[in-house]
Amino acid sequence: MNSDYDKNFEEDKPHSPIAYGDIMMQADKKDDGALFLDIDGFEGPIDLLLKLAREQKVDLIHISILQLARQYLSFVDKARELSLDLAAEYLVMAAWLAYLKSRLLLPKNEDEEEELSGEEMAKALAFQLRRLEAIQNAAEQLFKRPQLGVDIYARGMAEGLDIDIDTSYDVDLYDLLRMYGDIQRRKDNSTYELIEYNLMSMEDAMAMMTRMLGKLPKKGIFSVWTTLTSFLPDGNKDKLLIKSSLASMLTAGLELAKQGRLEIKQDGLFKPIYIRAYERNREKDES
Amino acid sequence: MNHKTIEQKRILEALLFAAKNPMSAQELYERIPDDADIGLLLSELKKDYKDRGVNLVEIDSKWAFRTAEDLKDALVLEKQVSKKLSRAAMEVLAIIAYHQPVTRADIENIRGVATGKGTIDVLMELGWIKPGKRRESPGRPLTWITTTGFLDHFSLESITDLPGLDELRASGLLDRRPAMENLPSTGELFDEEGVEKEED
Amino acid sequence: MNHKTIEQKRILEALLFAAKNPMSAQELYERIPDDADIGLLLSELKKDYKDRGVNLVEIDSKWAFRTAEDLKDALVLEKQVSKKLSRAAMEVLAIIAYHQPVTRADIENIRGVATGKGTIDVLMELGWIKPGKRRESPGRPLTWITTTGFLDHFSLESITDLPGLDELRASGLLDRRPAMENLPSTGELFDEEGVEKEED
Repeated sequence: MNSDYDKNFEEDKPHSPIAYGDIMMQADKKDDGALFLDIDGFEGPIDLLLKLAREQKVDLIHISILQLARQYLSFVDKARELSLDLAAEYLVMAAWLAYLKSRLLLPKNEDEEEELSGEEMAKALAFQLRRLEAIQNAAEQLFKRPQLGVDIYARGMAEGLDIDIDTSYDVDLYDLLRMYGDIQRRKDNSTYELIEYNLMSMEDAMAMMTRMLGKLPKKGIFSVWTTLTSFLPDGNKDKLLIKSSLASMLTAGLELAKQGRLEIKQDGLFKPIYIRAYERNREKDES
Repeated sequence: MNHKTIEQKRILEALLFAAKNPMSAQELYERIPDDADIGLLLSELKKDYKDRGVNLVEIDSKWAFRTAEDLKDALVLEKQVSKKLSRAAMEVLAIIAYHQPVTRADIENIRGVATGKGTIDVLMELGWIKPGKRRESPGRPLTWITTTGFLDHFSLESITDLPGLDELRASGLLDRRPAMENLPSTGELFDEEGVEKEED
Repeated sequence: MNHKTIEQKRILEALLFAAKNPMSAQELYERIPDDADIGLLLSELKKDYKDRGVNLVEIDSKWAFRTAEDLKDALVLEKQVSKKLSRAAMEVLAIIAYHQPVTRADIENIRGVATGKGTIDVLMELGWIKPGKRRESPGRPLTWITTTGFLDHFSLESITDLPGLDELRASGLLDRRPAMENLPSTGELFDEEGVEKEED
């Protein structure tokens, strides 16, 4: 049933010259010192167990797990005798099978109800073996099927299907007019003349404030406190000019304060700003 | 069959001949004008080619022309020599095909041995498997499933055509759970972290 | 046609289908057993496929299947992709539309930047502009004008349907908006009332 499968695998691994059956036969010959055992030929302990089970030549449903455990343990013993390095997983399996063997042979201990019985463990192992065997058989069946490029062929010179991409441009009249508008605007802007606004420059504000500060009534080195807005030019109706005057006056005031020529105070946000002149030269003279 | 239908069938035939890969009805529909009854045309075409050296086959709901299966021994053609798969790779492929979707841990439970890094890679490279959805279980492990390329390679119309699938299912052997909690399995006892890492 | 001949024809068909290159009668003969009359089989096969979507054709004394010549267009899938025209191309188009006939130098004068050759090419390819007469000025430069394709695309009866500058201005497309005039009113900028009060 599995001979084809084994043969296939043997071909896969040309470096392992001895099939499993041969290994067992030679391993049985204790006097054969030239024996070498290729453990790499197995896909793990379950696979090795499956090979051993097949030696029993019975349907896996009726396999004797006890006998199988004995076979495996003797296999591992022989491997040890031959000083073969067995991977840890093979040794773990050996330990587990030794334990299973004792569970199967010893009378059932009624106290250990929590644990699986030896029979249950054996059943689980048998299932594992049957499942692995099933999948190995399935793999064999699968690769027996006609394969593309080996048994069945696709067209050798397929022309292939082309995709012709037809690009259409998503542009409408609005886009076109908008764009023309942009060009015209840009062109106009290139010869654009600045409109002259009636604004108060910083220089004007500075001159005006300096002049007005000198006229304020004084007490010692300080003048009286005066609101910023009172510095604004009188009778002005041009809102833009008022705004720019206020801004320029404040900036001028800050500049003069920095120069130490006046002091500024404000009692809170949006409260009136007060300014008074401060004459440092007089202070110096007086002291 | 009227003239128009004959023309549509000719186009369908040419499309399937020219295509590099199997084509779905939807893909064909996009390339055939208007009112064509693709289903009917395909079955007509399949019938036309039934006894010829080339057959129209359905793979995973896609259609392609392939040489007739019974001529495999008569065709003296250059075989596509692909790297012979290792036994491990064949087993892993079979597990993925029959048990899909499966996680790497499932595969290791069934084989009772850790799966080398190269095995999954080789199958991916062949275009036979691909990652499926993550499983909604602790760690949300990645699952693996087979591809249309896999079905095409093994001349399977769908995954339900896998040889012996029904028997395996009936015998309960498609149960991918660990056979027994305390049965030693490499995945659980050794290097689990390393194995997990490879999965990512 | 007896059973044997039919089988030979099937093999021939499969061989020609799967072959990577066109095959000569000799090559086919080497791959088909016995006493096959390759010449007869080929002419039979050619006849079988005469009216189909795929034909058996002889090229340079070699044989191959080819999709039928008359279906060439049907095998190409046309896909519409919609793209935005570049800003430069739009500007150039607008200038040509409004100022035609215009030379390239005119266009550059109006745009104030050099116009890449590609821009004009794109518009030519779209069939929206074409060369007009050469201008009778030094160097006799080529002028550009719009086409009926342009009118079609923009649904214009004639070029005179384009809105004039006044109309553009009236519709807001030529708005001149110097920055200062658009400042928010004082009230919004800062507390005007506060200022007013202080003023009082």
